Amino acid sequence: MKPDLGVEICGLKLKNPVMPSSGSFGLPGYEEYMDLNGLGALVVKSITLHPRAGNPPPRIAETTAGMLNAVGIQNPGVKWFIKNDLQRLRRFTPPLIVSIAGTTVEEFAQATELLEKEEGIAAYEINVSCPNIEAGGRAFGMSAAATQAVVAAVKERTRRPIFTKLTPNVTDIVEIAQAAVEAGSDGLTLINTLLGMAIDVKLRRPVLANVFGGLSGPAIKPVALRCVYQVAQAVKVPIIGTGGISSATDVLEFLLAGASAVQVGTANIVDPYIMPKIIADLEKYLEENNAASVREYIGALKTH
Amino acid sequence: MKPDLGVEICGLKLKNPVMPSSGSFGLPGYEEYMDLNGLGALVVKSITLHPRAGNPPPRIAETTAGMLNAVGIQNPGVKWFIKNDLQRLRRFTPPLIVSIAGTTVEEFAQATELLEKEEGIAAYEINVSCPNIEAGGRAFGMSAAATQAVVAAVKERTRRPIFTKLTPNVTDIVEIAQAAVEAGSDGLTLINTLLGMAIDVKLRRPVLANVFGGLSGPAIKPVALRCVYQVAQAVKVPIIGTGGISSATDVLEFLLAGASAVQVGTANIVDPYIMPKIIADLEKYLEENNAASVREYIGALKTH
Amino acid sequence: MNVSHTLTVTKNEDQGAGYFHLVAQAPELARAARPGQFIHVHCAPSVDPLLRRPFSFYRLRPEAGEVEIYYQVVGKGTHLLSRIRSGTKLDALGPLGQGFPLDRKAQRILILGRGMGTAPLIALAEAARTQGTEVSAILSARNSATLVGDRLLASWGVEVITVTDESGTSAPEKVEPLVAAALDRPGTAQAFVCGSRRLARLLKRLAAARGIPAFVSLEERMGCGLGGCLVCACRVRTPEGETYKRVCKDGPVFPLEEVVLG
Amino acid sequence: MNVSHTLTVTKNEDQGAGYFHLVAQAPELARAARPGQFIHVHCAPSVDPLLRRPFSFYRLRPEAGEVEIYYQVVGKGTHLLSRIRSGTKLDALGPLGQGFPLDRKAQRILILGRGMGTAPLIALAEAARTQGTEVSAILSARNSATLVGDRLLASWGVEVITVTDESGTSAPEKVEPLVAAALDRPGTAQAFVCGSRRLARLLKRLAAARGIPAFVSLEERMGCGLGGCLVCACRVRTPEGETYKRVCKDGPVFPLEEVVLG
Ligand SMILES: Cc1cc2nc3c(=O)[nH]c(=O)nc-3n(C[C@H](O)[C@H](O)[C@H](O)COP(=O)(O)OP(=O)(O)OC[C@H]3O[C@@H](n4cnc5c(N)ncnc54)[C@H](O)[C@@H]3O)c2cc1C
Ligand SMILES: Cc1cc2nc3c(=O)[nH]c(=O)nc-3n(C[C@H](O)[C@H](O)[C@H](O)COP(=O)(O)OP(=O)(O)OC[C@H]3O[C@@H](n4cnc5c(N)ncnc54)[C@H](O)[C@@H]3O)c2cc1C
Ligand SMILES: Cc1cc2nc3c(=O)[nH]c(=O)nc-3n(C[C@H](O)[C@H](O)[C@H](O)COP(=O)(O)O)c2cc1C
Ligand SMILES: Cc1cc2nc3c(=O)[nH]c(=O)nc-3n(C[C@H](O)[C@H](O)[C@H](O)COP(=O)(O)O)c2cc1C
Ligand code: FES
Ligand code: FES
Repeated sequence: MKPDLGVEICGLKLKNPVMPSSGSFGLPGYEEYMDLNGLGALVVKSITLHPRAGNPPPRIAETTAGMLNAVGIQNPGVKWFIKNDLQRLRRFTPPLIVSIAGTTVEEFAQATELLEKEEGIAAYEINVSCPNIEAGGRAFGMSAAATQAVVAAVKERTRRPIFTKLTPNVTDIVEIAQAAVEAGSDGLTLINTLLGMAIDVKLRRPVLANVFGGLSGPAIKPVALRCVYQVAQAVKVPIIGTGGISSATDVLEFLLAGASAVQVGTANIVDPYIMPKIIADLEKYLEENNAASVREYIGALKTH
Repeated sequence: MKPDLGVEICGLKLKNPVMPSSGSFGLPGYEEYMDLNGLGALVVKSITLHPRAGNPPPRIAETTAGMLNAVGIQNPGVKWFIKNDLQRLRRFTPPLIVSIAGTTVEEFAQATELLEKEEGIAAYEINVSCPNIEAGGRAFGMSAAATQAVVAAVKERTRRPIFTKLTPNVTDIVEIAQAAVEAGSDGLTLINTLLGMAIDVKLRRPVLANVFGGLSGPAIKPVALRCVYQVAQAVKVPIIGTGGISSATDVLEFLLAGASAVQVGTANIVDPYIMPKIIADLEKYLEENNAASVREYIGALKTH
Repeated sequence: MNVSHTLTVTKNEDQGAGYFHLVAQAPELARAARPGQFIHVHCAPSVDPLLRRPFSFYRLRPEAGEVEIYYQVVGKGTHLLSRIRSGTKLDALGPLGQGFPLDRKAQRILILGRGMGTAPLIALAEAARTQGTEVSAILSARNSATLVGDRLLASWGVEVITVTDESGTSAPEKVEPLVAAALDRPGTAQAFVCGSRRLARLLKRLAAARGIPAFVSLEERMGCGLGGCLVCACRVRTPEGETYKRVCKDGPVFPLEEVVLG
Repeated sequence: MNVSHTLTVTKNEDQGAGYFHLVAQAPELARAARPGQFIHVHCAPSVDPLLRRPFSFYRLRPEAGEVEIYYQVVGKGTHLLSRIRSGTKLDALGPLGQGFPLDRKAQRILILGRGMGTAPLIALAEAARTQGTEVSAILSARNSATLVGDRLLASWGVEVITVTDESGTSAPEKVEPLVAAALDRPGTAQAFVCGSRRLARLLKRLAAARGIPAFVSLEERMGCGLGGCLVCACRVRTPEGETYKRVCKDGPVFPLEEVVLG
């Protein structure tokens, strides 16, 4: 018998636990290259209330087994998104998760209000890694209070499940996770990128026009796994794990650590066809290891 | 003319900016394999007041372009160190930097007192990444106040320069750096390892007996560079950069970001002969690029 | 459309001056591709380098089932690529991006390339010649060893003017009259530039003055190559003001008038 | 002493069951090395895998300038190693660690190996035979295909007893009388074990009861291999209590009585 790859998170039924991470996979767009209906869920690039042009190029720097990006949440704004992208994305069968970002609590709130009126959205992901311009530019996700404020503002305005996506650039990710859950976050996504930098020695300049960028890819997997495990020990809500995942065993590592589903980011950028491969490999692995369901792995890490 | 590789940090004259990082290079020990006098400085594995057995094995996990270690500061204690290791290490010409760790402020203080009586130590490095057992086990370096307390306690007991070695596992490394400098740290070393984890899917277990470990190696270089740059913008004291360095261009990247010298860690574990190679390559690079002195690179990053 | 292809390298030859010419079997790709489009190549099956590298088509030979690229060794990726032997399989995505909008009825076009930037213009010139369009070429380079495709163009009956830094002929003020003369040639319907912001600015001005549609192929650091990650931004002027477009998906070829050349 | 060597692989042969036999030219290393010591190999010139992999000497042939290892493909490093062709250069550190303290005057020794753990015992047996010492060997494995070195030993006149899981002969209670008998054989001066904690515990008990010095070669995940990073800890009993020693530098060979077998 084929193993069961299905998982359920906050009422979302996913036919497998693998979905793209926000910003790493063109949605809409990639339906041109492949069948999107095989994915566990669809997650769009973070949307803000107002359109954002993003940062000047270069926006990407390759690092050893990783990359830095400084896209700056370029996006057409929530109204354009609803009118154009959402129409196109509704056609697909996997649950649609809309990532919301903002630079003030009010922006998050208004974006949520607009999205809430629309059909075809299964859940929100709250990207708190944006600079909080009302509090000196530090990301919301770097403060428990700011995270709580954003989550509460979104929660008030929606009946859909919300996943707060945490940044690892903090002293205590458990504290932030607990704050998000207290404020009503139904689930958590972790992790967003690590703050990093690359330098071109010949030019004596940062590679990125923005100087700093977010580190992602295989390099950060150990940090992501640690964050997922720490948070899973401390909260009861479902976790979507992300950070450096590029294979079926990577997926199982995150499930063992306590994630109920995973997102693939940088690996999509390297190979847009990696998710279908991972899903197929996952099925094969479970079959070979006589696991009836992928759910057997969730939180099943033995530490004694 | 040969380029000048010499740098001076807090009065320590280094004939080149390259030294091993604490714990990654056998001192004493490696004199059996090579000439240690070609290095910029010698840094010993962190020493604690009392001997420490360290963690049970496995203590190492390989990760993509990096490794996790959970040695647990195994060391013979400061008295044994003074009686045995220090005798052997004094014979070498590069300045000797003794790394001190502890789990209470008092332990740091007492270890310093004992070391202070001994000849042949050029400076101390204060490793604040150990769990602070008086404050719930969180590392000293994760709190500005705890860092300040440790630094002040050491500073009171020594006339030698001290370098506080910061952990990157914090929300704001600049805040911790400033606290250390205010408390009298003459210089800073950054970064120590990132907290991470690895999982063995077959065994459904963490690879490390300690579950968590410190991530090091090329994978973390972008984070290290970012930390060095951020801190260099904010403090005036010299910085020793470390994290993923394995080539001469890596060294120059850290100098451009604001470091005055660098430490090589994981790269020594991969190749014990890498530091002499890096030093030779550094000289060659400077020569080819018509730089009279390596000091031209320190803090010379152009960001406009 | 599945844009993932396995290329079988049939030739990967050192051309001197750090330039290489790679030919590969990839019948479907060769059929689907158009001049100005590119492939996104995984230079080694490894995490270091992690990302793919973009290369324009230098020649397309659907009848032979082959595609060709011409590349310069500049860093880790191209270094690894240069060491690949015949018979090796290469993982590439393609054809990607928008190619050159060659006018079927153009009597003549002008191509203006510098250094390695000439590579995609060769594929364009070949397509133009095949449809009977005349081609004027002005090729610039540091020195004669780093000129790309000049002999190939000549063999197709293209009038090639070469200018080099070495010979002091490549300064903008010296190239300007050459470009102007080429544009002024009767029948010149389109102009294309690649490989130099300076030349692009020059062509933009001269072509605009004459009302000749002109296009540039841009380069920017890429991630996905498919329009999904938004890292390959280039600044463009739209009716609503300046914004960013994606070099990989909206380009790499853009109307020159649209592009903000920094 | 410079412990960095460039090995030139002269043979790297699949032995079935995922086992490989690698022979390499490395004259200095072959001269300096002793049975029980190991080399620390960079399986690929890359950051993935980043770390070296330790392998015991399987045979040392200083006269031929060659060293040999026998290894099993278990993960990324050994997989890459298995794909290396003759003529390839390998970067290795060695000889590292403390070898087997073979008594020059021993009349007979016992070697007790399981699976791949037999590899270093082969080098030991060869040295023993060369100095005229008799060798009794008890080799254990999952099945006969995964026995290591049994024929080689036999060719040196070693009495080899093989036990396998497959044939139901390898259970501790079945092996115990064999080990006891071998130890009781007149002249048996030392015993050595590798490849199984269970067998090590068994030998520890039986050898201690007879006052025969016994040694084990341990395995632990390694970093530097030179004693510098302290990651390869193994638990030992010292006069001052239990503590950790370094498998790479203080071992891999330890007196059995000293080791805490978990
Ligand atoms: C659409 C397009 C078409 C191209 N066509 C060709 C061609 O036909 N022939 C040719 O020789 N080169 C071409 N290039 C440039 C080529 O992609 C780079 O030279 C190559 O990526 C360098 O990789 P590297 O690893 O050797 O260099 P590194 O400097 O080590 O690369 C580091 C990173 O920077 C990126 N990068 C470096 N230089 C460039 C560049 N000029 N453009 C974009 N990314 C860069 C790399 O892709 C990589 O991500 C093209 C670029 C683009 C965008
Ligand atoms: C002193 C010593 C001598 C050895 N001699 C031999 C030999 O002669 N023949 C042989 O086949 N094997 C030997 N081994 C085991 C061999 O080192 C491992 O099988 C090998 O490192 C596995 O690498 P991998 O990349 O294939 O596996 P992976 O599982 O991918 O390796 C992941 C990490 O775990 C480490 N690791 C995995 N298994 C072991 C192990 N058993 N011991 C130590 N580290 C391990 C690897 O070195 C690496 O750091 C020896 C080990 C030691 C410590
Ligand atoms: C190019 C790029 C753009 C990204 N954009 C977003 C974004 O808009 N919103 C967000 O929450 N995360 C964004 N991320 C972060 C990823 O979703 C993901 O959390 C992170 O890259 C770690 O996963 P990975 O290592 O698999 O890439 C982006 C990452 C990359 C590489
Ligand atoms: C095996 C190992 C042991 C270490 N032990 C110490 C230590 O005792 N004290 C300390 O301050 N840092 C210790 N570190 C951290 C390193 O000194 C260094 O800060 C870190 O590894 C980052 O540098 P790298 O990427 O070059 O390894 C250790 C690192 C490793 C890999
Ligand atoms: S490279 Fe990803 S959008 Fe262009
Ligand atoms: S592996 Fe480094 S001390 Fe043994």
